[in-house]
Amino acid sequence: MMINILIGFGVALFGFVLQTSLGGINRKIIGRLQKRYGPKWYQEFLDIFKLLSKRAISHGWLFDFGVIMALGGIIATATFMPVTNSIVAFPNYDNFFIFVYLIAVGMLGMAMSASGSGNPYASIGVMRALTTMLAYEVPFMIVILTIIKLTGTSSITGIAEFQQLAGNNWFMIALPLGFIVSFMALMGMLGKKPFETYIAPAEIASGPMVEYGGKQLGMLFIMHEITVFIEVSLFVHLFLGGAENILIFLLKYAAVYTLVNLISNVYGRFKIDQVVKFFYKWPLLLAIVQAVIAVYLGWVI
Amino acid sequence: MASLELLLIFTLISGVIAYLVGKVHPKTGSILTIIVSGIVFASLAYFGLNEQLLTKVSYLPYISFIQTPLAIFFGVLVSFVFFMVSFFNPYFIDKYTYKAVYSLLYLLSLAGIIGIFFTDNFMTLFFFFELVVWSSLFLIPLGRDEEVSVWYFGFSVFGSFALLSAILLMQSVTGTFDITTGLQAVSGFNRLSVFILLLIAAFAKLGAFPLHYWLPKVLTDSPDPVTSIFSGGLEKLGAFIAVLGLVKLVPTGFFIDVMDMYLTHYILAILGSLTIIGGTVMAIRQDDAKKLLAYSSMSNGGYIIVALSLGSSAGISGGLYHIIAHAIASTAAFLAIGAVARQTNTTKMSELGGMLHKMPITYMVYLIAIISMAGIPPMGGFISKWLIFQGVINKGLILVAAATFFGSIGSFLYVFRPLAALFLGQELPQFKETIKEAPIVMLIPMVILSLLNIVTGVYPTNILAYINTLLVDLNIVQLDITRWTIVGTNGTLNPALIAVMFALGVFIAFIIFISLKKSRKVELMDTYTAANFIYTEELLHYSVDFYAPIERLYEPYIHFMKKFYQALANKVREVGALVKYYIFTSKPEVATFFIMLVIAILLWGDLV
Amino acid sequence: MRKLKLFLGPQHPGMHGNAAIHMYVEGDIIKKSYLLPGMLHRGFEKGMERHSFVNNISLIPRVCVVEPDINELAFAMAVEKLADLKVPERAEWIRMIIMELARISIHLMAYGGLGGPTGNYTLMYHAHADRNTILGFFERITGHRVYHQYIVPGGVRKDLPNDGIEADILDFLTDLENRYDEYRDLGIENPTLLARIKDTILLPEEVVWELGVTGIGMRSAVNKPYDIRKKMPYCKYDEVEFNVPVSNYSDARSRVDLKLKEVVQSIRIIRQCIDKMPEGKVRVPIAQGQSMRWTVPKGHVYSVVESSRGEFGYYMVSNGGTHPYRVGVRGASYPQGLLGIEKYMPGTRIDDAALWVDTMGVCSPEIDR
Amino acid sequence: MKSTKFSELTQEQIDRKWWEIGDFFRRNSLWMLMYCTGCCAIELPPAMTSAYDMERLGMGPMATPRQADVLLVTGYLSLKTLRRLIYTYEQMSEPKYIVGFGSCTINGGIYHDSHAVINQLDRYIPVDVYVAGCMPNTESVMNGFVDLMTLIKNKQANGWIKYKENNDWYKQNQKEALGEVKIKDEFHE
Amino acid sequence: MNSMNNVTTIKELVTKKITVLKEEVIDQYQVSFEVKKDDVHHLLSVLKQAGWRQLSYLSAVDWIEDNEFELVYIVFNWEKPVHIQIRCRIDRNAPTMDTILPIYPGAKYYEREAHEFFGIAFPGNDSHEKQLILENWDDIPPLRKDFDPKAYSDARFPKREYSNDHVEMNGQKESKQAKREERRTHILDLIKGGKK
Repeated sequence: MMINILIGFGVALFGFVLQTSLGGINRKIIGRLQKRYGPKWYQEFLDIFKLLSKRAISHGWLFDFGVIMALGGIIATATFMPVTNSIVAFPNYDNFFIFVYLIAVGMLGMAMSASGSGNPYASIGVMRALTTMLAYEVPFMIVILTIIKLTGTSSITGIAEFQQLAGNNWFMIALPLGFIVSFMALMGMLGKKPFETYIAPAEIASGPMVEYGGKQLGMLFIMHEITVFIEVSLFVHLFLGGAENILIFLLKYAAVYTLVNLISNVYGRFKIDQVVKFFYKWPLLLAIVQAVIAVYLGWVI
Repeated sequence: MASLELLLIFTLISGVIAYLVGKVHPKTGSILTIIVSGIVFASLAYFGLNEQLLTKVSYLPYISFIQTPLAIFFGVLVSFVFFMVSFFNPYFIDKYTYKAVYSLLYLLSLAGIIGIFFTDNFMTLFFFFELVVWSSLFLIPLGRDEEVSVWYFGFSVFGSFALLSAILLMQSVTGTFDITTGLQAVSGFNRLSVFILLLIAAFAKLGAFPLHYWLPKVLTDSPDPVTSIFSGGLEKLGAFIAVLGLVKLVPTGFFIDVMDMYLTHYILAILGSLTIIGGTVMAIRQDDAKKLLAYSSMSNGGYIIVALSLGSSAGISGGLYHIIAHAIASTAAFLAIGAVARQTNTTKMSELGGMLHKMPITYMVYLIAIISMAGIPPMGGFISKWLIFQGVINKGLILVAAATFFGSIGSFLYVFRPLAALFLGQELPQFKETIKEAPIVMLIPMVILSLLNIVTGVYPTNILAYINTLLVDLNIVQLDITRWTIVGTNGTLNPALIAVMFALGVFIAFIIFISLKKSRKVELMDTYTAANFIYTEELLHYSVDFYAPIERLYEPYIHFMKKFYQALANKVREVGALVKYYIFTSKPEVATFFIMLVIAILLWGDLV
Repeated sequence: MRKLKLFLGPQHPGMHGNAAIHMYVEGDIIKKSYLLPGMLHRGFEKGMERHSFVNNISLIPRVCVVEPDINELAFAMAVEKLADLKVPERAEWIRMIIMELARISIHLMAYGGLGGPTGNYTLMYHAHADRNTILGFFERITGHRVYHQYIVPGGVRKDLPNDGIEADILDFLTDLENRYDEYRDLGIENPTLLARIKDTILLPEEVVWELGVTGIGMRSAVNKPYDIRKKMPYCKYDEVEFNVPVSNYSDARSRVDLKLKEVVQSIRIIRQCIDKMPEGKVRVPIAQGQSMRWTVPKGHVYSVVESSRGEFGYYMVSNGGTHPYRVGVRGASYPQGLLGIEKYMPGTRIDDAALWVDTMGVCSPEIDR
Repeated sequence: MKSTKFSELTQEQIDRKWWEIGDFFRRNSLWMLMYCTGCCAIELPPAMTSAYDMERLGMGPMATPRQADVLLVTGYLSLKTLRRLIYTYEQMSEPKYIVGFGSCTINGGIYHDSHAVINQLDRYIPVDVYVAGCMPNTESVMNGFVDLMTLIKNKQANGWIKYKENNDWYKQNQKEALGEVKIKDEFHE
Repeated sequence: MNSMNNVTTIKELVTKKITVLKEEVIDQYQVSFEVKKDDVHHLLSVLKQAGWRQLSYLSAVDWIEDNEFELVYIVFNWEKPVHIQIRCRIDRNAPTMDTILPIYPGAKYYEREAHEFFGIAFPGNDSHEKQLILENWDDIPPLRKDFDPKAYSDARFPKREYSNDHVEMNGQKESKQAKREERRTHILDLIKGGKK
């Protein structure tokens, strides 16, 4: 058990390092897209450690407690994440619902701490984040329902292995509509444009982050990197057939994340009610159609 | 007190004593309610869980008891809620006009509850059902508004009549009032009728769509402890009847192969889904914290209906577990709001703010309660929601699943709102000086409930094991559990492991936090305002129309149910005005009495 | 009902320029708002009274930071009218080139600035890259990137450099024209941006007249070519061919659209200017060697030019001395910036507040002065 | 024998080592506060965007003072701005640096005789680097940032320490120019 | 010439209804009328009805030697593009002028600014006395001619002190400070009208 826990924290650390370096590389790629040179690839590390080295301010015990809870919750979630078929801390316990709901603890911690700062922009940002969550989660969960119903398991490695056993017939191909929906949902989850409403610097001055600086912000950055790791690798395992070894995982992970970034960078951001409208229009419909086709009619390519 | 009969008589008599004492000294009377409900809970829990309750009846006529796991399950749970809430009674008794009556009614309801759950006869059940309706009916107007009790009365009578018709129909077909044999014997089209009638009664009591209209009104306007009772306790009567109708009654109707369930059950699941969506959507737009939680109770009632109508072991055990988890969490949440209301005399979120700084323990209680209500690990709500999702996904119910997912995320939205608007944010000047933490006696139940929230989330297998014995009683396949894990149809859950990992994660985060440079403490008003100066806390507290953008999307569509019921009420009022002119006075209590008298006379023939 | 007070600026990423908008908000709808100007107040009008006519040349570009050349031209035209100076023809054409280059640059900046409130930063980077090229041309012509001090009473400071600048400018303009569609795709044709800017922040025709909004705001609402360059042509605008783009429905999108269309017209004008520009002197000398003691006859005059935001005017009074007696600046965004925000911003959502300021063209330095 | 290596270092020395490591990160990741106080802000977009791309140096704009490291005072400061600037500066988390742009921050520049513009910024808040010019070229702006990085490396960018140590002096100067720094009137309730 | 016609029509229109103290045609796009204080509102409403719907500018000039303020209203018509300056003199000691808000709602902030910078009161405009651009101002309104911003600035905002260096000119030392003083007095001369 001790070994498993250590592996779990190893995964969390690995996720942090991977996502932070990839984030830096992506900033460079985006820089090129915007006719710039771009920062160093390890810039994200510098930023985070810089923040940790600063002397921050605090608005009371809840302000700090929320941040600790946020980071703790996310680290705990990451420990359940499988990297490949064999590198998984708690085999059989990597239940899909754990990721959806345990991530929420971290989010709740952050939301609580942000609102606890007493800044209205933070509260508005939290409101928008929750509303966005309400928007993308329902279509996404319906697609997941389809997958779980098809595979008969909600274990992430189980689903990945199912795809590999089916001759690498990924759900990306088997459930094309569901894949499109989930990709949009992934963009919503990662808070990428056009669903970036809750950061929106020009409207609410970076939303929940408005009062953070120094170590709290640094910890939230770490939390954010790990969250992105969880969400993107969830996507890799669910739709891209998981990974037999770590190289394939890295490749798929980088591809998905870079694609999300490239797409998001030529878009502006929606208003918050447009996000809700957007997700409850076509993606929800597509997800239901996909579910009906796959579950009731059994038409899976 | 191992004998149910003695327990019942004891509760009734002490109710009268509490009334008499309360006439002299109201506070003592209310303290008596704590003691009595404590004794009732202790007896039921101790003897019930060891299956040592005595069901022999020697003093009361026409009444017989039976000891089933289902009865013990509900009895222990509801009496526990009564016990917890009774701690609040001494602090709120001063706010009522009829102080002594309150204690009497409180204990009468408790007695009724015991009767309902432990009887084996449908007529007795109906009698106690009416006892609870009456006593709770008079509890409501102790708060503010008499109109809501009329609404409650209307829906309750509707439910009661449905229940009565179901009973009489069943009796006419099978010739017995016995619950178990009666429900199994009824067949054919009558079975469907009984099913529908029972479910109407259950829906009316549970406040499920489309019979939900009274619930938010009652829960908002009744006194704070009564609200907790309703949400955690009395509403569960509906769940009990739903179990009778959905699980005990043999299902009937068209069987849908692809979903592996009966059409009737599927329709119920859809109605439950509508309840979930309606409750969620309405809860999001409330300004009153109590009303918000009231709609959340409605939404959770929908979960219970969905879960019970699934019929699979995961579904039913999830539903039963949800009854526990929701009872604990919502009682805790209501008590926390009640504690705030006692200090500030309001539950409007737009008038409050920053209570965290003066009431940290109440805040933690509320936080834990809402984590459970939102179904986030490591709290009890997660286990039940996980089980329900297992059931729903296994059956492949897409629309129902969409509704449950929506409700699950939506609950995150609405429970966060009181947290942000009421406890967090700027500390308003009018509360800076006067507000203190709630008294220790009020904190006791809240803390106990919070601990239970955590226990149900970390170590649920004990309770699930009990639910398994219950499932045996109901002829359903048991849930596969081990000491630490729950094995669902498509996955394994280890709640303790999640909790441990969460604790470790928080520990690591804490180590990171304290090893870094210490932060500088600043005032709450020293905050980013785009470099402008501001001195009024109120202007910096975001609490009005919290979810304005999403509210705007559905605002035009929400009033159709309200319009329907208002139109109905107007029609009834027109007829009623005619009757009232001759017979009744303006008091709803009197009207109730008359109607009950009529019902009693009608029933007399059937009873003998 | 309790309200929430939110602020847009001065220190806010959504606010360009140093001014604060105080907003009282219910839910997310602004119920009451006003601009708190004055953070860029330098006492310009007082300062100009304290400098001689020639000294003022270095002061005036700084009135409006983003678009300094209109100040120079308006000031120079006012002085020329008072002193009855005749500007050499080549200087007029050079002035037009400068003005139109400046117009392209500010429109590009505003168009890229649309990327700020809506979050499309790629658009912003691309637009600024092109603006930077124009600033490079300015540096080659005038020696300064931003504050050129190039258009002086009596002409322009010096002739265009003899290093093929005209060809370079033409090359750049062709390049810009080729990328025009790309710009539109990235910006106002982008579906996500369209969702933000279409049918929001309306400016009906009555409001235009009530406030006195000019420029693109007016033209987008009244559907008539109300442009100073057409109506009362200065420089040689009556000798070049160009259209004034108009529309009859003024939402955020149509205003931005007009900006892009004006860029095309400006490109047209510059081409004609370079084509038609004669050789010759570029400046009439004023009070040779004694420019510090140069006096201007008594009088009062109001000179206007068409800026990117509308009618930009200088009211100048001279009492016959070396210093202007009184200089008043009519900022083009004065009406919509102050009264517009107070009266017509309420009802907007907080999401759109920054867009409101952006697309209405509120420029705080010319309000404060 | 084993522990000598550590026992030689006092707590103070260890702190200083940590501080040096922190300085490495701080100078490579300067987040600036976008507060366009005056006209020099117009040369910031070129510095930030494609032509010069500040992000190469690890610099980037930030939304709020809490998150930022460098306060850019871009140009002249009217009294109204100075109040807000001081308020903003005090909200930033330490260590914090100030770069003053243009001649106006140095000696009032072209507005030295204006009734609304202060003349000398470092009487009110400490300035680490000045970038002279009216307006300074983009190259000199970039150069100013590189200078700031060098100063941080050499531990000379300690304006914020000065501000803490000589707080009374600064406060007095602020009071002389502004009256009360924080104002409360009908616009600021 | 078409645009010159505009000017003549305006002149006819105005002189028919109002007694004009002084009229001036600056060029084909601009006319100036000086009228009495009481006639301003009448003239403005006439012009507005005639199509001059846009108030371009409103401000004041301080003629301190005459002890008078001159208010300037500039209105504009896009169809007949002529700027019309309407000027009137008011007493400097107790300057008031009724607001033109009912005619031109856009004048609200111009009047507020004129009050702030000149001290002219505009009864009828509710907010004219609120501060707009200045904050905590404690001196006479700054755009009046008798206000010296330099003195104000010197008293409030200390200059940076440079070392009192010297320049070598033709072998003799000359103080920069003295030169600066000399230059300043020279400039002050120029402000007062200059050497003609």
